[in-house]
Amino acid sequence: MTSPAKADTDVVVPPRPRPRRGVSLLDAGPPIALVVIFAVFAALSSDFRTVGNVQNILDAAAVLAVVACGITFVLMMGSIDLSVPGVMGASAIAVALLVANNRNDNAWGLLGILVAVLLGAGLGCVSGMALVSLRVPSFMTTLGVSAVGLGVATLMFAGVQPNITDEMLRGWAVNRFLGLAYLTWIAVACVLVGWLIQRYSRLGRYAYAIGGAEEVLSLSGVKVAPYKVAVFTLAGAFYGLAGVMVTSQLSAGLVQAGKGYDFAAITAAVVGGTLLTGGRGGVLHSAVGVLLVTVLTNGLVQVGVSPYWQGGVQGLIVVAAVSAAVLPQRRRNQVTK
Amino acid sequence: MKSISRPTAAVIGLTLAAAALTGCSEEAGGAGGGAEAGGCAPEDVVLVGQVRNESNPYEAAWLDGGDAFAEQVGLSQDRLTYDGDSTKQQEQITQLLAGDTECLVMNILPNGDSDTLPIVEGAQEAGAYLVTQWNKPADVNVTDYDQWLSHITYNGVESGQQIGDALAEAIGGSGGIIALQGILDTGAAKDRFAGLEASLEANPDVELLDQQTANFSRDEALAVTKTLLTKHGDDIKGIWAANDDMALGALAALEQAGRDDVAVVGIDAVPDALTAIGDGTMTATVSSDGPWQGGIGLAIGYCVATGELSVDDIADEDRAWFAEQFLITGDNVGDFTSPEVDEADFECDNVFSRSQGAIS
Amino acid sequence: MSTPVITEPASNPAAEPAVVTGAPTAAQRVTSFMPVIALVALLAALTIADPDFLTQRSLTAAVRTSAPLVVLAAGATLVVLCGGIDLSIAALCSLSTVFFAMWLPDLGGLTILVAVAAAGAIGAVQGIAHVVLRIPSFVVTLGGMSIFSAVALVISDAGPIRVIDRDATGWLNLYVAGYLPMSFFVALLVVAVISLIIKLTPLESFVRATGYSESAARLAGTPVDAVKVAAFTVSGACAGLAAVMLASRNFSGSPTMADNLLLPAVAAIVVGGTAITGGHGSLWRSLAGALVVTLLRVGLPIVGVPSAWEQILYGAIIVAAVALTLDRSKVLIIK
Amino acid sequence: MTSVTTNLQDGPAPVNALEVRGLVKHYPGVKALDGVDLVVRQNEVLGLAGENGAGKSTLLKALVGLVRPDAGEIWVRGEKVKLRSVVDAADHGIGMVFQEQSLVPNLTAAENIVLGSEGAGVRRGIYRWDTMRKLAQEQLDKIGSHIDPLARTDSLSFADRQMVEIAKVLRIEERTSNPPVIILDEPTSVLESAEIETLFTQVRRLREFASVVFVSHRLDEVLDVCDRVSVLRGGQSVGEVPTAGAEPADLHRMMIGSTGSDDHYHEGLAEHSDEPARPRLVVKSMSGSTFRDVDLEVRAGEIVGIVGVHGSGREDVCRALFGAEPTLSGEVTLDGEKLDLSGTRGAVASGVGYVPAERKIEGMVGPMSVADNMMLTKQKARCTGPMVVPKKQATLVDQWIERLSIRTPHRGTQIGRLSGGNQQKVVLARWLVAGDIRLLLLDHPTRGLDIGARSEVYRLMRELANSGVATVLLADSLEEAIGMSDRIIVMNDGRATKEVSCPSGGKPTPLDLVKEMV
Repeated sequence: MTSPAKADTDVVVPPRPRPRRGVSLLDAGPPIALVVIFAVFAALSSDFRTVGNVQNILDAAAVLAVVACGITFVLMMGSIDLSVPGVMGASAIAVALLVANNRNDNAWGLLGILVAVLLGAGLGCVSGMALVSLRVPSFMTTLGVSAVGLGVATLMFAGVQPNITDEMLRGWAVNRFLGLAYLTWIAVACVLVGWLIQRYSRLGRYAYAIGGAEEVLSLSGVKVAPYKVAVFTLAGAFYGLAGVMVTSQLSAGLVQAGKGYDFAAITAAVVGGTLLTGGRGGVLHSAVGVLLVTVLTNGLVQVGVSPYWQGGVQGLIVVAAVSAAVLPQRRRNQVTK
Repeated sequence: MKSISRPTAAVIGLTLAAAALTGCSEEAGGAGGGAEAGGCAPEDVVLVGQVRNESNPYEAAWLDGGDAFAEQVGLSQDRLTYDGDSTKQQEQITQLLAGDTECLVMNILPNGDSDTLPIVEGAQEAGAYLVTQWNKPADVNVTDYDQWLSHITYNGVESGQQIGDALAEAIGGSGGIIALQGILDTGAAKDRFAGLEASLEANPDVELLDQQTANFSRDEALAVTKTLLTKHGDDIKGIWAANDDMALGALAALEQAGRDDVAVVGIDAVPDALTAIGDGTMTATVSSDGPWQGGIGLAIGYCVATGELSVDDIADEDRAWFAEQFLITGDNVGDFTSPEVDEADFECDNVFSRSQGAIS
Repeated sequence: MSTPVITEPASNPAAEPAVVTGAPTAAQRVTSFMPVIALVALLAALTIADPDFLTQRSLTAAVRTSAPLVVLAAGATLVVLCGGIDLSIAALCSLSTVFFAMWLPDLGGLTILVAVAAAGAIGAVQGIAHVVLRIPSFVVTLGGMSIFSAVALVISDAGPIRVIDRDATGWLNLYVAGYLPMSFFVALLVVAVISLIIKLTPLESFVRATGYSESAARLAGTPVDAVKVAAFTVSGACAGLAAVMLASRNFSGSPTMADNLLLPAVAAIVVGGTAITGGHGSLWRSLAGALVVTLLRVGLPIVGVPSAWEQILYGAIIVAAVALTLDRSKVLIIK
Repeated sequence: MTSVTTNLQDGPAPVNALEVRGLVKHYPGVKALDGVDLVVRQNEVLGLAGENGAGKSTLLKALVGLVRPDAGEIWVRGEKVKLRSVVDAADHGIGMVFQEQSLVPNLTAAENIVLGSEGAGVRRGIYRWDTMRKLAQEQLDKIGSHIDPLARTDSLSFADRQMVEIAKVLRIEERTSNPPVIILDEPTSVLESAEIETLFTQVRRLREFASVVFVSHRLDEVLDVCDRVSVLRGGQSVGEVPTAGAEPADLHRMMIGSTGSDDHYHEGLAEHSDEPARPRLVVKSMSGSTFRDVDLEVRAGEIVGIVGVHGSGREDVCRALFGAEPTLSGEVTLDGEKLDLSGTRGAVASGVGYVPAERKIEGMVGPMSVADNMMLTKQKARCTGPMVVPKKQATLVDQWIERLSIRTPHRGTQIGRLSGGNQQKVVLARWLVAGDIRLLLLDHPTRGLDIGARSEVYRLMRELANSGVATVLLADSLEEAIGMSDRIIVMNDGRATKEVSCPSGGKPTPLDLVKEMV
């Protein structure tokens, strides 16, 4: 946790140094909130505080964690990515058709998974290319790519549900290591890889810098465009993997595999302390956010909150969590968008 | 920005002037008040099938059934989908009805109960032949309209109860079960759950431990089931799901939790569920026969449009009716694994053959 | 938009004898008409694909269909112009359909006003939360979205509520001058009235200043917070009005009725050429954008594009439309 | 690194480090450069002077490849070059410290220093933090700075960030074996005097192994630190002066083409009635997060300067008086009435005006027109009822454009297209249009303005004071504070520690003030 990226003061960097207020709180806020919420649920529900349920929470967080890893890089740049449903849908169907399945004779195994992830990366690349070459805001390019991805998925789906028979891929969701499903370990690995990329690769650091001050990079002779494309491609690869994971969980390829994951992942990232304006936060922040959201979802069911209210309570808590994190560093004349 | 005020003024001025000059009228110019019933030549009939999306097997099979019927009468079917988006469904219908509606036959799956009425009113006004399925508010009567030929649905209470009973039997008549509800805002979800409640009354030793919605979605069912499995653990002997997609999601959750002692039931008879029943991992489902649904609506419309049937001749109990459904268990699953469309079902004098009686 | 540490590198090089004129250049004029050009091009393409598409009835149906989307997008455009975003409009609109349907039996014709006012008040609450708590609008309205959905589900008992008394909204289904659907006429009126009010009062400079540079606006003493709250209020009220239109069209209110209109509404704003970063844009642009989006939503399937290809085309066309309509001279950094 | 020793030139005939011949650059409607010549010798500090619009920034941009000239040649060490990008320029050993700092705030100092030329710091896309820290440390050592390379840039002081900038620019040595040419564009405009001294020490060190082009509006600085000064006017070179023995007035004359006024601060305009006017602004023990127990009194018609080093809290006091920074305790009255400082609206309504230091971010709305910017605050002046009356607004704006001689083609022109001085005048005019201004808070009102524009701003301040407006001035330099103020408050560590009377004819020296400040 000693990344130099960890100590920030302000949303908009003021031209003069300002007193550094609420520094630690903003970074410590989400983990504290996680602990508090966990404690509250544990106190309220005996079902919640079982080892089995903690395993369940971690397993349930796996797919969202992988999506959040990808989206974090995009958000760090100050862009936004709504292409998750399309990319995940396309890769979920693709992998289901490439490994051993009931629709065709393919049995590509790992190679099939790789191709599906590459398909995700390719779609991400398209978002990035449209952003830098057509100069269309990422909000729209990714929205468009999402529609394209869903279209491609529906084309591949062709009316018959592809069910996977590939034992390895099915095993990922079933087999356990140290009490957690393989998929959960894959998610942990993704977070780790994401963190390494963010901390030790030029791509990650530049993504961070683009969110901080894009113009400066150009003035320093860095060509920003390729890095933007690369970040979207990387994010697409993560979504692709997430699509594969959903297919593994359901043993079937679904066009709707990624439904709802876009806003869920953005919520998780924001709750974890990544700013939508870019230049702040990171993969670890988002991982905490993912756990927060998952604990909430799980806890509300365990405590027995009516299904009608669950969404609303979740929304309230998200707003409360963010305002609690923002409150200490409030400043007059601060720009909030 | 400078140019805003001018168009603003212009538009307001023009529209006010137009309104003042001509007043308001009921009808857009040149609407087609409906063709003489039965006056269409067979080749002029336009067949339209509309379902939520083509990315789920049940609805894809529905549209394929529609294609099969269209082929049978030498036509083709326009396949429309609206992504489960009520607004988009309305928009498409409105647009469709603004075209040539004289011999238009529509077989529609309304997204929810509330979507049925505007579709019906639109068809009535435009003179298109309409058959709806599944969703209809209880207090809307088909007989009040003459372009709305028929509404077909399945007795959700019955199917919910059937699988509830099957589930109770499978767990030996006593034990805890959990229920996965569908989209709360649909009649189907409510009826099916009412069926489960009826079944629970009949099986007093079966206890409903928990009920959550998973919105008819396989993915959500997986997550919800996992959570409920940890919450109730071994108390869970059975899972009742309001459709097969959720049942399959629950099965995946059970597999991941290493539980093979839990009975699962669903509704819809999608191919995966049939396979699961064949394998013995799932207990029961109820078939509504998607391909038949896709064909029958078009068939009724086609028969009326071409004059082989007249609306007036359709008995009131055939205007809104429950179609036959089949409980599928391990015993009879072999009969349903490859659904085929039977052309005879779509003959004009045969279209109501599967009726189980009027919707009460 | 993040605050540029450096003002745009090569922009005002020869600022001094400022011989640059204030009038927009020819290119800028073309860009400001781009949304309309995109609309016409799309219409032409659809007509080529299916010549039957271009009929008076079909166009009338299309504009009628677009009315709720126009109103939703118009309201949200204000928030976007102020530099924020309102993700709650669709959920709030669904909630309002429920309000409308529930209150109609008791309030009769007044219900329209009450529903619009209630939605406006809810919008105002969001605006106040955003301004007072300094939470990004994205987060406030994301939270609002789920809260409103939950409230709608609970009060409606998760089911549609029928609108029995159709007289209250019957007028929305009339036609002005025989061809122009009343609901679209109302939508036009909303756009025109809001545009006019903004144009004729200092609000225009307040809104733009807030969107382009909130800190400068604040330090110039403009009522930034009030303007933002007002924008959210109008956005909420527009969601309420759109709800009335939807409820009158569907003869019912339902807790999920408008939920799917969020992304189309935002797409309409952006396709119209309004900068998502704030400051630059107008309600008229959103009107054109909403028509483009509506044509895509209903036109593609009607002219016979298969569902999978429809989505692919939709994705490609909205990106292309934005590429056409965005005036990049007003937006320094594309994120 | 051999950088420090490269000044040992072994070539026989010294070649010019950089030479510009007949550079021409047109922009639509204006000739920014009209045949500029410039020579930078090895190991010298060349000053570049000229008013805003003389073509300085265009010339500098051409030298680092951000602008492509229409005609003319650039020669680097006797070799004709074409510079297409910053990277191109860096390859030829030319680097620039930009006027507004070009550092990425959320990266470490080390990353900023090596940004764009990471060299061994990044292998195959993977960061090697140790190497990177070492590389950065080397750069910082060159200029004798003790900044922690792994500190986040936005946690550094302004002066430290300037050091990071210079360390960063010196990385171009890695790209070329020749001694580099370093361009410093207005490096002092945002520094306090102590920081400026440190900077000058660095510039003199740079001369040991590099050539430096130094651009500043402050002619005394230019004469202080440079060996020669080249003067631009109207896109042309008008001459070169060795700094030895030159006076600011000489340079000034060359820059504007005539003798500059001796009365730079228009002290002659200052009116002083013998009877002290009643106090207009009274601040009693006001405290905020960065200042404590500040007492302040400003009379109508008085200009009170507040001076202090960075971190003295004077900016926050100024903002607090406008309601833009929270006050924790204390009482503020304006003409005897309590001032509502819960937000900026109260201050505005009471006739308080504020001109922020960061003009481009906080002062003006760049994409909006001159008229809109000018009328952003006082609505009554342009409205009848709630409606804006275009004619009323146009008349009023045109009137103020003329009164303040704002040079703009039209009131509808985007303010971002005007020069800094004219922008500042529009920002000032915003508070004047309604004629109800009572207290004006000026935070570095002349930052980044050239002499001509400064002089006009000073004259305006005098006129406003004479009309009875009370003014609080945070000056750009001590000289300015002394020249303009009637009284000066010295702030130290969040407290007002000293009041210095500053009447015309009895002005203290900067040295007197500096003693109080530290």
